[in-house]
Amino acid sequence: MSARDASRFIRRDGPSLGEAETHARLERTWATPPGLWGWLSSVDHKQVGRRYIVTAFVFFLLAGLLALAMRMQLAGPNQTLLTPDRYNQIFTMHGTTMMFLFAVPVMEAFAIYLVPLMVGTRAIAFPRLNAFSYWVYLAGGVMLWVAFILNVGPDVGWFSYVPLSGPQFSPGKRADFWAQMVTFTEVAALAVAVEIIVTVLKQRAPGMSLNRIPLFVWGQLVTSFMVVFAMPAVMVSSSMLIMDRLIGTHFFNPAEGGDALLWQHLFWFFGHPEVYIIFLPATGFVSSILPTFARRPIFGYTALVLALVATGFLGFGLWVHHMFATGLPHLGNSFYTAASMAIAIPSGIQIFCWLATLWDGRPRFATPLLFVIGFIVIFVLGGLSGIMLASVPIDSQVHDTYFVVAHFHYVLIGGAVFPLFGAIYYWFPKFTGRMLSERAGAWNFGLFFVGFNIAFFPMHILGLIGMPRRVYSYPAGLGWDDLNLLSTAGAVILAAGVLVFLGNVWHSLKHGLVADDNPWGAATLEWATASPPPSFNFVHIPVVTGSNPLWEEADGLPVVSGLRVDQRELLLTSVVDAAPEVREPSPEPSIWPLLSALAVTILFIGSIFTPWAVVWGSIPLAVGLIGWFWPKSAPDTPEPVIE
Amino acid sequence: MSSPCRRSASLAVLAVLALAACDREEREPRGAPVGESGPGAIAQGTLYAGEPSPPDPRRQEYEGNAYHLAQGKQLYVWFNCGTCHANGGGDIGPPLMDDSWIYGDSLENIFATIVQGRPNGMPSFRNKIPETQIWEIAAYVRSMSGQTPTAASPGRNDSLNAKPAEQRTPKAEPKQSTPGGPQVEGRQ
Amino acid sequence: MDVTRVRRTGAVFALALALPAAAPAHAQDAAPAKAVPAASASPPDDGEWAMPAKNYASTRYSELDEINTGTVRDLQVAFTFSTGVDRGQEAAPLVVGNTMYIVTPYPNRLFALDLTQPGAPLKWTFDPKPAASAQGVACCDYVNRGVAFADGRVFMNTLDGQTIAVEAGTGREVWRTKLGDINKGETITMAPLVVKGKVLVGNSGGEFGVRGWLTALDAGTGKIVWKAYNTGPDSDVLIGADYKPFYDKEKGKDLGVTTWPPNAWEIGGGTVWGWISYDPELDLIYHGTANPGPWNPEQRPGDNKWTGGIFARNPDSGQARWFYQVVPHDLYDHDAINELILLDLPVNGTMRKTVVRPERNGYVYVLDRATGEVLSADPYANINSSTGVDLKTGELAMVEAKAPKMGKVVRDICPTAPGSKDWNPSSFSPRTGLLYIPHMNLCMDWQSAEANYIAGTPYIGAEVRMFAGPGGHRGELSAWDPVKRAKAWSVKEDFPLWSGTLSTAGDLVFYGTMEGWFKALDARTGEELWRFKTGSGIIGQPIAYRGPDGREYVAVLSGVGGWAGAVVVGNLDPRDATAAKGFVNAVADLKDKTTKGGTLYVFALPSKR
Amino acid sequence: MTARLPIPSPCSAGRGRDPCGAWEGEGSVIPRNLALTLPRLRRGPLPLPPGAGEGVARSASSRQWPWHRAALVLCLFALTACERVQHGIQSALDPVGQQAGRIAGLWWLFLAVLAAVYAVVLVLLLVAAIRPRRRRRLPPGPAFRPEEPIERRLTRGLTAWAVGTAAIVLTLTGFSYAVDRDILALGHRAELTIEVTAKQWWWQVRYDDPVPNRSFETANEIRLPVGVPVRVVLKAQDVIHSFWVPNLHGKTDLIPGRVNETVIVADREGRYRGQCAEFCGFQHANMALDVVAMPRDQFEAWRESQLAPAVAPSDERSREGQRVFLTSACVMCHTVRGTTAASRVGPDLTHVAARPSIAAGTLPYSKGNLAGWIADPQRIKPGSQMPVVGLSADQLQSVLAYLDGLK
Repeated sequence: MSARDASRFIRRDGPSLGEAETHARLERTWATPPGLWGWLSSVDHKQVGRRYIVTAFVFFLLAGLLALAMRMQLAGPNQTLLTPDRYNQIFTMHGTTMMFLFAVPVMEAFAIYLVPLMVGTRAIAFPRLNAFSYWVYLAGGVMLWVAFILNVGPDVGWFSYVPLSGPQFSPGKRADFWAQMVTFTEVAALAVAVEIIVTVLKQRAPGMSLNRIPLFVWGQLVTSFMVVFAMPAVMVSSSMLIMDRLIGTHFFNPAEGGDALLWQHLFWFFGHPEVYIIFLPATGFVSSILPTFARRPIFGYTALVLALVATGFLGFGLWVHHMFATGLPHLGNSFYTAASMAIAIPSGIQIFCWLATLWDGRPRFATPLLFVIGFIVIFVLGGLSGIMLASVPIDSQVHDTYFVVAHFHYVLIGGAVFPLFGAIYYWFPKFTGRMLSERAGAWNFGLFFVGFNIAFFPMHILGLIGMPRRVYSYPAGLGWDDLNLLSTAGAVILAAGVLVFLGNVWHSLKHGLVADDNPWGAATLEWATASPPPSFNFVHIPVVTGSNPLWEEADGLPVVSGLRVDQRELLLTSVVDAAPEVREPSPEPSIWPLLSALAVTILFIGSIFTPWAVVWGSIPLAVGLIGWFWPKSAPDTPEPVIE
Repeated sequence: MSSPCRRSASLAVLAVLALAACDREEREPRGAPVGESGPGAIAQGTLYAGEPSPPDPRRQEYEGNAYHLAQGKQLYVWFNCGTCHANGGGDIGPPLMDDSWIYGDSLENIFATIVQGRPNGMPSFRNKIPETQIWEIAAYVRSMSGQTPTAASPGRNDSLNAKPAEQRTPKAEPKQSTPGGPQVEGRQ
Repeated sequence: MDVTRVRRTGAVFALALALPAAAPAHAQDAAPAKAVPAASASPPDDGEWAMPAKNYASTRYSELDEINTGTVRDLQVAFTFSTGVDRGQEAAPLVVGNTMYIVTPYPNRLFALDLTQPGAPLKWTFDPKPAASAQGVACCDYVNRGVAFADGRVFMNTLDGQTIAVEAGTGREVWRTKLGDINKGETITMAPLVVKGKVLVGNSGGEFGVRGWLTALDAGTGKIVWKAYNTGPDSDVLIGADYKPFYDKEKGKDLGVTTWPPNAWEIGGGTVWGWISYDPELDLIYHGTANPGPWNPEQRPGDNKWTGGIFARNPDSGQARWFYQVVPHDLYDHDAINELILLDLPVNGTMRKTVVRPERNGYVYVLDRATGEVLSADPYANINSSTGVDLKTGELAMVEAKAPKMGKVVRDICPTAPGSKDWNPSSFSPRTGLLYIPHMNLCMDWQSAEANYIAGTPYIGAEVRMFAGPGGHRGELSAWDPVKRAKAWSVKEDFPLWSGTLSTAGDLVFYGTMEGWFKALDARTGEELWRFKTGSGIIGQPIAYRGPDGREYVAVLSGVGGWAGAVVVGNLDPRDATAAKGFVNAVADLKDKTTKGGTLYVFALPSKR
Repeated sequence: MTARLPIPSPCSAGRGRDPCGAWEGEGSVIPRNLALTLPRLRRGPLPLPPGAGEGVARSASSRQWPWHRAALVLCLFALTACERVQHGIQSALDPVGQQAGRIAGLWWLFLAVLAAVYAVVLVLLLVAAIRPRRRRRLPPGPAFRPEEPIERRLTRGLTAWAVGTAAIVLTLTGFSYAVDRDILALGHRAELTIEVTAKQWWWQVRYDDPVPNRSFETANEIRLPVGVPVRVVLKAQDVIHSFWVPNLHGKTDLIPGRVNETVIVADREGRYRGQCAEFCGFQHANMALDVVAMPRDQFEAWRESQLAPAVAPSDERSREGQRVFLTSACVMCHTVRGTTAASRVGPDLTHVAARPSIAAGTLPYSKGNLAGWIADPQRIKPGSQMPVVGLSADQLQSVLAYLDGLK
């Protein structure tokens, strides 16, 4: 890459180094130490992001297996493959894992990996916090699944309504594990959200003003803000739940002045934005993939950004449409109907912009684009059934039936998993340096698309003809039998699609075509570095002059230089214009995030059994945090070495 | 991490956890009777000729099982145990959350008391409550004075909070008081 | 009766006699006339105490005045007697002739003490040997509220539902009649009343879903003469042509059926475990009916006739004359079984024959005892669950916010389930014209729950915890002027008052506290003049009598228990706020203040040697 | 289009001459091991009460909204499914009440509009994907810039699209409000009040009456006079449940500590099925109730019969059965009015034999099913609160005889 002189941005205060020397020195400074110790203490956002992605996919597969188990049970009426107890645990684990351990983390994982690359910085903000968040997330997920295997899996549904999940009706520790898992994952999610927000707002490459931020990054930014406002609600409610269960508080005890509906309000105040927390990053995938494969810049950048922001705000205004059946005042319900309907407008705008991009582009139908098209086909249907759900009268019929199951799978699988698969096909070369097989990709898409629709479309009808959700069994003769069998068949096809995907990944990791820096000819900054990217991301921080930098600066990106190479250093820029402001050191690898995460794990798991764990558990946690933040004396470098 | 010793150690820990969890979390609505239920099987006092027989290990299936304890708590209310013994503080019947036991504190003793009734007012529930449910009630009765594992003992109910829940009741070391007439501590 | 008793007639005594006779005559012109006991129901005092309420008017007033405001300071123990039973001693001792009769709680032993001998040695003991299992169906300690004496026989009830006649001279059993079935939860704890050769007995067990009744047994043979149920069809309730209630809401066919959900009256309570009075002039007995079952009111929509009210019946046939339902559709276990004091008093300038009743719900009711009309109802205690009684309709206005709810704790309801005042009877002194009401100052939290009827087990459906009312004192003795309809004075007590009161012509009021103090107050001012600490808490009924030596004695049983003292007698665990249906929470410290006991204390002035 | 008639189980057809007569008779012994008896148990379609079949069987098309036909075309996915959709005793698309009718109408409207929108999107997508392009062969790269006129056209398109979306959404919202208000207004005319209390896992139903002894309780069945709006007061005793009879109305939750209300009206006779629609634990799946709409006079007759206490047993076997019932575990949980059994843990059994189903809609009522249920409830409804009582075969026969007489 030919570097333009960008010294007008940065004051040079050390000797200039050659390209190779810079590279080597940066590598030495930023590389994660080798060995197990290094692996455990890594703070590289790409490593952490990769771990997040892999872990989330493991959970995805596990939860998918549970889904298959449920479909097998429901394939026919009066089946006894699963006992009600086991079935209740399974559907709870399925929902909980998909929502808390797969969907949100995987979206954040992509943000962790990609956002620093897309905004052109060397590391994510607060990298130790980032490592910590992963360990906490991992601990929470492992805890939940170990509990499940030990027959302590939660059995009260992923939204754990009280009083069913309360102390009286959920004896034992099952619901406690659920509640603490929520706390674990929300701690992780909040940490990531803070990192993303700071990375996006302060670490963008010079010149990447707000109107040049890639839409994926916009999506993640809005998402992160939503996380910051939504997640505390569920953390509070799950903590209230565990207090009710463990120390006998009365938050949800209607007899003593608590309220069972309080739980629902708190939960859905989180739960509905949660859907957008999953969906908005996915729109970011779509907005990244589409221009690349339509081979034209995205249409309606501003409209899309505004739609994202509008969705982010509106997303907080419609939680009550999950509670239309609870007997709340009609006037209030009407407001939430309006809000729920209104959110169709920004979504519609987004759809139009994507269609328009495709319309005016010169599409190349590679697998990522196939998934995006699948996304539009499915998500729009899910969105439209969502409009039905926004209507109080219609919702009163289809709420908590298989219609809703169909709806949210259309929205979540269609709206998030399809783009996610597209994103994997799209960024796999960047992550691994190898391409996924396009042929297998097509099969993957085909099976997935067909299987999905066969599995979930009949559920719309099932719901309308009276099948409630979360039933472990149903009687024959109500007209549900054939559709359920069809649905199960679809699920098997869907699973086959996932198997193809796994095979594709497995094979391509070793034998896939080797990818160059920018195999798709994309326009954003992550393609401006090697595949996979070096530990320091960029040899020189790029300078951005437009929304599609790699297209607009086809001859090579302008860069700035002047950051230290002997220590980890980042360039901070201003919030709006991304004008360089200051050089900021970035932390070294450290084992303390892991230790602190362990301490948190002990505290959280201990508090399932005794409230005293909060007291005694805070001691190791304090030790961990002290170690983490222990100030290091400035290293003896008489003269900083600058690129 | 690959040292076999460590692996087997962690496996052992896991196995112990698993056992404890399985015992605690199993939801077996049928239940299975613990030992013999006839009066002959149960000693009321603590004095034995020869060696006393050890307690039935299957007790744990009830006392350590959260579901059975919770069922016991529900049945305790449904079958009007609570109208005589209140929420453990006692009323017409003696308190159940304290440390004194007139007719024995073992699960089998309590079972026998429920089945047989006692002369000073405790009604007999023979044939009225299925055996497994009596075991559940008996186990719950023991949880009221903290005799069962805390992790399995019930939490508070969604009702008037009369006292700290069983899981927070400190264990009262059982003391045997003499069974007998109304004059003795006035217990039934 | 021993005629030798009537021989000493002092000047004061004569005055007391003159008063009731004089008062009605001047009713029209003397506006602020005093209340006087119904003359026919309160014959001149003979120095004996032949029924727990002293007389048919239930005044519990002794005309003896040897112990008076001047001399009471010297009062001292004359003798004691241990009953050997350490449960709650609620009974009133009886003194007839030279013998004192005392009955214990279960096992209901009856002792006759010879008062002629120094130290009153045991004359005989009668042990009825009631079924031990009956203890399990006695809601609130296995008490007994006393025996009745008539025609040389002592009539007693046993906990397991028997009425027994015992030869007074020998302690020999004459007859026994089994009236209640403990397997349905029926017990008998009340003191029988003998009227016109009939022993009136009612059952207990309103907390067990029994069907309440009052029955009349032939005093000679023990045969049932009539039996009136308090729920069910009119034929069972003995409602016939004579029935003429004052209020329209008490009129209608088979209200004992139609004001209940189907078949609920069969287990609807309405027992008669409290006091009965008798007016020989009108020839009517008056008795209350206890709470409907279960406590949870939502399980029994409707007025739940004939529970929670007052019946006037003909003693010969049992036929009802009138009924007034004090608490229709009772919300709070407010049994209407308290004492019924027959007084003649001026109401709006006219003398009326009334029955006065300090009710559980906190009002002193004054009813016309001929018609059942409510003449007044005024609060004597702290009340927030109702706002008053409409004298036109007789309706009690309830406060909706304090109505119990299923699955919801309704907080701070005053008065509590045992009421502002429970069974423990007041006394009336014609000298002061005041009613001495021992009562409580408690409030409660209540949560209704579904009650399951299982025969032989309690049928309640409520979780209750009680606590001290405003002011923090839990007991109070109020002197109530039924004419002025106001409190004359009152004395606060730390613990709830669960003993009866006795007033005497010495202008004294005697009562006991749950810590064990036996106290004498100045009847006019409430000033405490004397106190004595007995061995256990006092929940009994003090009496006064003239001994064979001619001196005045005051006797009371000491032995804590009853609902209020259950925490001590049952050794209940106060950590559970609902123990003893919530009473334990209000008296959690009682265990630190007293222990069980069962001793008769008899006091007298020092003999002038 | 022929409607599928539910097939009654062999054990339930004609209770008089019980085809499962093996339960009766001298020599028959009910095996403690239920291998023999359980195959007799049929779940699923419940037998219709006399005279109620017609309504269910009749095609619903006469009541459908006009756009229904158009919407049918959209059911490309499975025509058979679409057919079935219109007939069902638990179907939101086969409304028999005004509330459900309004909602179904609204749903068809939404379906029509939204299906059209979906079609437009799909067409646009298709065209966008495959339309011929002038510069198809141009390479991607830095020179590529969107052309201004196209960009302007698209922007205009976007504006139109947004306005269109808003208009559609606004219209639909308006219709939704209108229907909501409409349904609310229907509720003001209720003539009869029923109180439904949900418990794990059955429905306690109380018919209120100003005269207390004309109120009564039943379980897992609601009977209504046709055409009479009925106010249903909804309470829950343990956890949250949801009351849902799709043919009559949408669902309303039953929440501990709260009292909800809904109003239902059945416009034609028939038996409909309702089911708990909020997850409530082990047996959420088997918590159903029967709603039977009957002519007013039949309803009144039924009501009178329900008010009566239980029939006294007439023969020796039944008397023995009553004795067993009152002396065994049955009495701890159930009420049979007129006897000493008055516990409220389980359903009131005073008129159990007159109900269409047992175990909260799990099994159709028949003596055989009842036998299986009493013998081993945990096999039929694992985790339910009904324990295995362990009656001897003889006792079971007697209890069956007794209960079967409780019409």
